[in-house]
Amino acid sequence: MSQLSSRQIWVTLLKRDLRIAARRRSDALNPLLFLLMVVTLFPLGIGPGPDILARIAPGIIWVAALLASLLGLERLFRDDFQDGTLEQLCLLPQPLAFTVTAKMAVHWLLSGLPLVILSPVLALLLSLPLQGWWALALTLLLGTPALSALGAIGAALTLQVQRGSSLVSLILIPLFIPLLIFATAAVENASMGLAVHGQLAILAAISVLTVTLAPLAVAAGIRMSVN
Amino acid sequence: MTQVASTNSPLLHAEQLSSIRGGRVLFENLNFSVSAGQLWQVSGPNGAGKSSLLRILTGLLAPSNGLVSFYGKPLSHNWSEYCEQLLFIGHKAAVKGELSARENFHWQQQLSSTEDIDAWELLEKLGLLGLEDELTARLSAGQQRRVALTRLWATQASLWILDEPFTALDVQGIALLQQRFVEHIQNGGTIIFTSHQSLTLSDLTPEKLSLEYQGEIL
Amino acid sequence: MWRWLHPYAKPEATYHLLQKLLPWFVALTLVTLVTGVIWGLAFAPGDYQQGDSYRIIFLHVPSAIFSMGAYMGMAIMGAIALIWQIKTAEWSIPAIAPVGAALTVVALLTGAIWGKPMWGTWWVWDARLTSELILLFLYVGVMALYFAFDDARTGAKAAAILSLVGVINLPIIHFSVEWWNTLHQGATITKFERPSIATSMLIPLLICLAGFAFLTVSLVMMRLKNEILRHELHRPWAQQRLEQD
Amino acid sequence: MAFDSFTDFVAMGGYGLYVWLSFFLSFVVLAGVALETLLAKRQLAKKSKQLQQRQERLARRKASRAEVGDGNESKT
Repeated sequence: MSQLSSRQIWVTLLKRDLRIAARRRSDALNPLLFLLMVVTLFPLGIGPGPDILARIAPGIIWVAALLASLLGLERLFRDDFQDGTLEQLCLLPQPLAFTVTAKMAVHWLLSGLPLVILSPVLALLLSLPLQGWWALALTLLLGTPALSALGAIGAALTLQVQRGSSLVSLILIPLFIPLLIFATAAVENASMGLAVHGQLAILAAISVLTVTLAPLAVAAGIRMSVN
Repeated sequence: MTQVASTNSPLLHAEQLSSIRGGRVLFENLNFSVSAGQLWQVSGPNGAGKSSLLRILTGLLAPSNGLVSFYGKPLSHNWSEYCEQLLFIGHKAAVKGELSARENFHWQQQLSSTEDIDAWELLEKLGLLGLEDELTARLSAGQQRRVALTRLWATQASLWILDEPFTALDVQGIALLQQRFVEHIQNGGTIIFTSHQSLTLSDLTPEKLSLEYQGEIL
Repeated sequence: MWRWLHPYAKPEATYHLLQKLLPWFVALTLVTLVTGVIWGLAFAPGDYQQGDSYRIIFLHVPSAIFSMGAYMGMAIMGAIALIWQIKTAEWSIPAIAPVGAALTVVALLTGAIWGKPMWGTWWVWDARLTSELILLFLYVGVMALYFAFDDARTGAKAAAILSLVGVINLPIIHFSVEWWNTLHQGATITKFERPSIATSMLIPLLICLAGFAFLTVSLVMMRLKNEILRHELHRPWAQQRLEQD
Repeated sequence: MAFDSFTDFVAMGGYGLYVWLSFFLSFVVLAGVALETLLAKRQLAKKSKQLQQRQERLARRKASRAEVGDGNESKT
């Protein structure tokens, strides 16, 4: 019998969580439907004028995406925490900061990636001009990994707290602000036909920084919660 | 069975171990050594700190005072080797309700790289045949426990730390588990388990560690 | 290893140190703050552009600076608590957070009140004010997290991790808000960024800065003393202490 | 002195409301924190007394049961 490589463990954890998620499709689907409905509310509340809608579309879509990403977060580690799987994750020979990235990746695949895929529909609903479409998709692609990473921190820290979902929002929303600012600015610029490389680069940098550092905080949070 | 080259230091050594939880002293100044090949039974009434002691030994819980060492070194110093040697089943059994018994076992095999073990044979042995595709959440408590205990057959770990492994099991289950204990000890493995009832294990006499309930409130 | 050797002596020693230092800091706070405020209100010359309304600067700038400073301090304590597991560092987080939050509130209030005569409205999405508002949210998050746990040690650990995450994000937030501000309303007069300040105004401002620094430290010390007592309440020395005072 | 009279000082060149309001509110907030800290200390003293009484009760019960070898720290 041989020892497993870290990569194999990572892939195994990813596959197992995807399998479990497949048994509970509504968990992944509900935030997306929520996003779609929130976005639908704005034309109804503001009026269907394409000028105003296109003007506020980046902000609406991103704010709605931030809120939607908060919805499923509480369950990210909670089930594993309650049935003891999280303890076993701590007791794997691989560092916890490494293994939790598998869970973060699952979260992104189930909440971040669908947002990117859904973005053309959202852009269409809010009459975002053509140039805005791809910029929106790109900002979502670059920004959502950071959302998953920050979200994992919030979820790990509030594991021991009963009914922690409102607390998670409280903790995370201030940390989401830079993403919101740069992403909406990029989409706005793109809609006006301006260059967006700068904003996208900053967005990518924030994502890279968050995704590399967040696992440390997540691991510390899980260790603390399992204690 | 992989074994760390034995040195003079015992497998596990607890030194001056104290645990204070929620302002209450569970135990204080606990000293003991566990050598490879031993079977240890930790007993004591409810609230005496059995589970806390086991979790401290696994390194999941930090002791309020004292030190646990593994072959003479503190746990955190060779954490990854320790984890390779360790199998822990807590009272939360880490069985996924959304997965079937077979799937649970399959992922366990994947994570412990013991794919050469025949799943069907083991499921039959544990009386789970016919239930293997049922979601574990729908099984009875005893059956779920059996699913959790499949891990004892799919592991390369030599040190087993088991929290109340016999609860919810029927007579047959207990016999199976005892038989597995004997096998593991005879192969040179080590087992530390808790049980609030005293248990007669055929062929084996466990070392006993009794925890008293201490009402001391800080 | 030493923390195993002196598990009991350490918080007590810290308490006695704080006890000894606190009167000095309170005295320094009173002297500098009273001097600075009276100087700023009565003796510093009026601003040729903003008239006497600028005198709010003597509260606004120091509170804004030390609201950030307190967050840094909290994060440093959080790092110490997580790395060396020093209890006193853990307890200093609930000691610092409310003080920092209060300073942030002061910065926001004075900024808003200052904004009324300058911009004709109580609230403007100015970069500094927005940053302070987000800082207040960060403080609220840390405090809410700390108080959400039944076990104070776990709460302190969670708050420590969050304050570290926050302190890494703080520069990013600050930078993004500044950038956002120039993007959306570059035309607004920036009242806070004065290219040069006359010496006659700078001296009282510096005294006020020192005053707020001493005030922050004094308040934190007072609260930390309480936190130490709270966690050592079952020990005889803490009980004696509380009976004497 | 930047002002000619006390009325001038209070008026703050027409900005009196804003200047004094901001100083007053800042004082209220900061003094509030200090006051809360002092009150918390009083509460702690109260709690400490309760705790001492409980410890004494416990010690008396233990003594009456004549238990030995307790090994805990001495009570005051």
